[in-house]
Amino acid sequence: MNFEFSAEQNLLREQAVGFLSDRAPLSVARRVLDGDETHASDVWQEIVNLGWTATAVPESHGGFGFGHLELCVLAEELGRSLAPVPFSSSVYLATEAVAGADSLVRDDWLPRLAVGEVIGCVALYEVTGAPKPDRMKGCTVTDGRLSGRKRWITDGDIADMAVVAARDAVTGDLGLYAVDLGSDGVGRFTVETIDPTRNHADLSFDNVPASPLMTSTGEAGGLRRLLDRAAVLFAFEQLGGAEASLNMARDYALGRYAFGRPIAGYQAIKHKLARMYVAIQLARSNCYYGAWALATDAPELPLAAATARVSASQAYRECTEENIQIHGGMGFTWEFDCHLFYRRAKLLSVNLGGEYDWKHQLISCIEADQAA
Amino acid sequence: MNFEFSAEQNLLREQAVGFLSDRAPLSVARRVLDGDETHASDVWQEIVNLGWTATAVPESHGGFGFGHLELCVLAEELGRSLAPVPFSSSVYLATEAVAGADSLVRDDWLPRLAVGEVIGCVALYEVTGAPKPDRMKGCTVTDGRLSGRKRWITDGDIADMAVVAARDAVTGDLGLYAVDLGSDGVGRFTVETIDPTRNHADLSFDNVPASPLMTSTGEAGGLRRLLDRAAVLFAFEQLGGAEASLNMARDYALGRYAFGRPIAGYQAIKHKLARMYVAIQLARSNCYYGAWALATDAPELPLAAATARVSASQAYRECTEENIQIHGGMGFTWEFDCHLFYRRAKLLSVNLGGEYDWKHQLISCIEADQAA
Amino acid sequence: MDFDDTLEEASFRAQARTWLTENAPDHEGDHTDDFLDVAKAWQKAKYDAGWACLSWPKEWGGRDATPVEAKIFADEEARYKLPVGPFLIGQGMAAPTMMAYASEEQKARYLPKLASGEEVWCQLFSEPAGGSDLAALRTRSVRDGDDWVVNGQKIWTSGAHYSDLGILVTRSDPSLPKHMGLTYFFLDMRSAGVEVKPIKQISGQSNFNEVYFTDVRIPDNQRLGAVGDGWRVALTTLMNERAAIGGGGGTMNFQTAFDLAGEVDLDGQPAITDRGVRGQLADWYCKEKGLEFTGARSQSALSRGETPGPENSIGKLVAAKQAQDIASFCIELLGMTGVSMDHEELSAYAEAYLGAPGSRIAGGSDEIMLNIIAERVLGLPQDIRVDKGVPFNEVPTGAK
Amino acid sequence: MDFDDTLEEASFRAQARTWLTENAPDHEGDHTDDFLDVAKAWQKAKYDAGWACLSWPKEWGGRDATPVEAKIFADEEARYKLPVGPFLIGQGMAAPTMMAYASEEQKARYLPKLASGEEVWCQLFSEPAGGSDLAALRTRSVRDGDDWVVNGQKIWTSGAHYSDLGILVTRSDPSLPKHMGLTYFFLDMRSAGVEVKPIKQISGQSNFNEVYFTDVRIPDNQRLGAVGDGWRVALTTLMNERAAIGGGGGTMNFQTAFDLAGEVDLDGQPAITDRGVRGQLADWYCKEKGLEFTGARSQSALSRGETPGPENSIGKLVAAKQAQDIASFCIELLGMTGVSMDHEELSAYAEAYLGAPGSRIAGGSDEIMLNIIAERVLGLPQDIRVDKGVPFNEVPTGAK
Repeated sequence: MNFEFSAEQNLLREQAVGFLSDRAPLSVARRVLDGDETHASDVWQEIVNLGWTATAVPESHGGFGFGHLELCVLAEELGRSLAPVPFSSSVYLATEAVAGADSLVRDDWLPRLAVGEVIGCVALYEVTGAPKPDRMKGCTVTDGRLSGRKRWITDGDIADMAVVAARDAVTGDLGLYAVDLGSDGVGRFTVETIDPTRNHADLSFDNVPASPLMTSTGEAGGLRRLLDRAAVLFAFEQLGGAEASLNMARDYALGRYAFGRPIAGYQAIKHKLARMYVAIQLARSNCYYGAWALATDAPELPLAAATARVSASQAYRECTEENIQIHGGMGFTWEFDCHLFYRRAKLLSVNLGGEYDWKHQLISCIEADQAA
Repeated sequence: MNFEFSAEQNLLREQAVGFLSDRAPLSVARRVLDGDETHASDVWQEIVNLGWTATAVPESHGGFGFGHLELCVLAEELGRSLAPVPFSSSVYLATEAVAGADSLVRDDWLPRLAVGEVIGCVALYEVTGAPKPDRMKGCTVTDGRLSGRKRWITDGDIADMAVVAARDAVTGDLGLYAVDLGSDGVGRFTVETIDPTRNHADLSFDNVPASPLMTSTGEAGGLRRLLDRAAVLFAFEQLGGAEASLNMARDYALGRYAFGRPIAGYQAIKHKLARMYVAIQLARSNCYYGAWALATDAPELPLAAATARVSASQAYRECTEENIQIHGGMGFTWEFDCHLFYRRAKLLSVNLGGEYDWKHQLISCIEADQAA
Repeated sequence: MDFDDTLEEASFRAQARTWLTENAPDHEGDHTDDFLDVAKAWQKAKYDAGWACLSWPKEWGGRDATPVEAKIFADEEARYKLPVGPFLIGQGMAAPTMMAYASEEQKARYLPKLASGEEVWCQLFSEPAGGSDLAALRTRSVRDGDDWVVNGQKIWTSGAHYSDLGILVTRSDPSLPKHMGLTYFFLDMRSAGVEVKPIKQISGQSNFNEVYFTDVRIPDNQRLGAVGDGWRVALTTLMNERAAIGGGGGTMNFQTAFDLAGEVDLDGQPAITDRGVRGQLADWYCKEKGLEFTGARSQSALSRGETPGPENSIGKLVAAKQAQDIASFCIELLGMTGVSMDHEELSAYAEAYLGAPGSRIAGGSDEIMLNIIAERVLGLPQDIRVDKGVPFNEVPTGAK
Repeated sequence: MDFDDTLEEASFRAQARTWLTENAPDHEGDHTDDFLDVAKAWQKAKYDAGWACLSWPKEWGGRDATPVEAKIFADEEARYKLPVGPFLIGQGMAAPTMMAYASEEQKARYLPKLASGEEVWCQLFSEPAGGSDLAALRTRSVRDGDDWVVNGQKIWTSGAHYSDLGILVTRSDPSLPKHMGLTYFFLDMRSAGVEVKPIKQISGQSNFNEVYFTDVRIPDNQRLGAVGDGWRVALTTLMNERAAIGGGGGTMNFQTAFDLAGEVDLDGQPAITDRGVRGQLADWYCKEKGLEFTGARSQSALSRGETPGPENSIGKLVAAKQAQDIASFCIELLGMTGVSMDHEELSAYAEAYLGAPGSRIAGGSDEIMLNIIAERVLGLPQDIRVDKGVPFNEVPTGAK
């Protein structure tokens, strides 16, 4: 039994922890929160220089050709640090979508994404609700040109290219298309969200050149697969954030005295922290299940992704809400960092579809398994 | 504002508390649990002698003509004492059903139910699930004679008469019928349940004389109304039981020492007890809402009944589960009384339909209100 | 059992309603720039007509009304969404303390102006290191001739920036055990050395302030109670706290979630058609109604001349967490729409989610509320206090 | 990251599987009348073939196997539902204590018979007044010549009625603080003055006993550790407790609820089609899988030669409450069918609901588990102990 990260992967983790605590402490997220920056471009550049964007890209396309377990390690640590960089959009989503594409489009974008020459994003949403095919009707492609509008695109304000879910105007098939956001006809509209440390935008497309990333058969399946794979990585970010919140709450409770002793000694606080720990342990174990399915491309991926995602969303919510609660009055001030995690937790929880939708998918997977 | 019981009603409560603590302490429930009795017939006879069965029956039919608030008071105290008597079946259900009937049938049964000459019960269930009209197809009445089988009838093992939900064989209309259980063609089959302090039976009917209690129009409405009215009284029984469980837990926690002090002094236990108290306070206030609607026959009755019932079921479950937990090892022994309430809580929660069905009704009422 | 007024109550309510109909301004509430002026004008109008501070003695601007009459007027007034916030602390907490401890001259000087809205008061109790342990305050007062000199910092002071006066607890002797070395004052908020800084909350709003004291001089005749007896005086103030502060769920209530569930689709059907959603909504409805009817029971106790007990602590405990859960639920239903904050209508949920943590803490955290219920209602033992009887300056504080 | 054995592990597993396939009896498990005979026969078979007590030294009947080998054999053995319960406490808790504190003669005399299943041991620690406060035990031991005379009562002793020997902690000096006056023994359960009474649980089953001691004589050479050093010896026993006892949800798991939700109708549709039901089921699935994979991580630690930590306390905490909730959910789905106990199939839910409270308490209540996680995993301060350093006979007990 070897259901843990390897020594090499843990070495990568140590390096990531060292880099992020040095170059992307919470003060960087706060700088973006309080200032006018869309993201921490300095940190992003260093991440690119470290080669993190190339982690899982094949060597044939300028990457390191590591597996996805290494990405999971990085995701957890990025989630812990709240680094305000477009890693999830560009790497978990855009790079992954491009890597699975027909060779011509892939060869065009993948090397540039791998070396961080361009930032990618994924444009899925048009209306309220989870990003499901039946809610994607407003973007169409005619003769290789895309028109329509997409909403709430994480890193849409800074990305150089977008992977857009759109329909073939003739067949009505849903597909994923690569779009250069420097093209004429692209409009950007900055959107404010609950988490200002991550930039968002609506994007409009007016007859913009778009290259198909997947063949016309099974495109909805391609979207599903992209979301499932990204969900595992998002779950690791949530896990890292949840654990950071627990550690923050624990440290505060040990140092904060009431009635002559640390509040960490009162059972109400002790047991609250213990329950946070339990939620994180369960989420961590389920994230590992997701990582295993992602890395081995196991048929269990949809179920494993849903399991990891639901656990991690729940743990992150509980830990961020209770972290504030344990901080008492200080917890709900702007000045303390608790709310950075609280905001991020809610953003990540609804991104890629919310808890209710993932639970629905989870049970659907089991129904399908047990019917088979 | 006078949203409390009156001084007279509280006087009745004092009398009830005095009688029940003297004549029906928990040892009586335990006697029935451990022995062969179907119920505490001695306590029942004294309750009849006190006239409780006649409380809400009009004076014209040998009753006291009090309102239903007095019944609520008695229900709460009976719930607290766990008295193993057929009060709910005979009074909240059978007497109420008969009281709303055509005069001939009413005049036949109501005076006898009022003075406790007969014990009544209500036969609703045929299949799994809440007692809804579409689950009642197996009992039919032809020319005033009933055939079919009903299941899980509380006090069905001891009742002299039953109010049976059955369908007219010709029209298919669902109605309530009064049946003398001493008639030829009645079969009884004792059923064991999670709460052996209350007797249950299946009843079979083979061409048994049955008198219609309601006119053929609006019979399903009549059933609904009967259940809503009884639900308020059941909620008061649950409330009484929940509060008894809290008091039991509190007393134990104050007297039980660990590490040199009462366990009631540890926050884990303090806060658990406080949460039980909160659940009970909310349930009590909602029960009063139900009582008001019941007593005034307000149009809000279906909503008020559902609100009271859901709150009371939740409070009773929480309080009985946590009462055992607070008792520690002693709590799950047969010898301690915690499980008497734990059993009763689960029985009452599913009787008249479970929590999920009442929640469904609650929201349906609000939808109807707000659509109007 | 009914929701009806007695004859006397009905008559009083009719009287109040008539006056309000004729006199209440049509205004938007607390969220305008000139809300303090509006609030003062409204308070003055009530005062002039005999509707201010109803339960106070007439001599200080009240009406000698019964508690239930005061409640009836407050309920009727609440229908108008008028800005009454600035006076809650002064009239609800400072006034009872002044009535109990101030001199007759001081009462005559300050209470009528408090009733008329001419002067606004704030409360200066909480400190950064205190939190739930309110009495662990460190702001120092040192006697100097006829004055006291005060140095230190207070926090969570609502309205400090527009208050004329404040009630203040200080530590006059740090060598005594925690509760024994405190002295209580009231002071002019415009005294030299008083500095007010707003606190920015997660939500971006600033409902509270920090107040810094640097060599602030307070005349000894503004001391309330004896030197060293400040904790007892503070208890008089705090006993009136729960009457004075609100709490509860704000805008995120059952109806919010019910309405949204009727609008948003799940798998092509309105969310409200789903039993899981219905079950969740029913839970919230039951809690909200339970609190509402608990309020009706409290008011019935008032009607009977009884005093409602600490069981009212359940209100904030239940409502604050529920508001957070409802906001979270609505955001999850809406998905990315729920976290976007561009449109006023849609960002209400995200704003409420950001505001909710404050409600769960301000006025007593969930944990403190549970302790209050456990100790004062259920009679369970207090937590062990390791600082009991220890000189304040020897109590461990965690400071390195 | 994978679920695979190493080469060595795979080879060991194959060996174990082969032997089990050839030798494991086809039997129904613990719920038969002759289960003790069956259990003893099976233990003897394992012993004779070198598959008993794998991690013990060979000289006492073991195999000198690694912890992960022991786990692999246990996993493989578990597929057969064989009755191994009677030996868990003796082999898992008494044996490590004997290895650490008994004489060489005693080890040679007792350990092989424990390994071979010839002798069954029980553990006599808990007392009625003790509960979570295990060290507050009152059973008295008084030295009398070469013997000790023991009087008192123990409780929650599994298997006392069929045990040959027992490990026992007693109070030899009540005038010392709680942990200091204890002395530890092992004894013959057939000694004069030992009386065993079964405890009936809510569920109607009797899995535990009370054991009364009346002037029971134990030779001093059956003392383990020094006089007054019993607590330290007991800690050796208790450190092995969580390895020895199970816990968890029993028959009420995700699959139970999932299956039932597919069978029962809500409003004419299978319950499983409802999103609310699906959401609830998904919650349980995530917790159950989370525990399962936490187990896989623990086993990975064993594989690497590390010792899994106290984080395994989460298993019982989560699983026991979840089993209660699943049983309750199933009963609610079934309505009156769910509370009826006439048919074996349908009464499973009600029986589980009656058994669940025991799981939430036995082996450490939810509250104790949370304390363990808080203190041992998160390093938070211990609760304040007012009995610390106080002579045991002066510690308040609540006794009137």
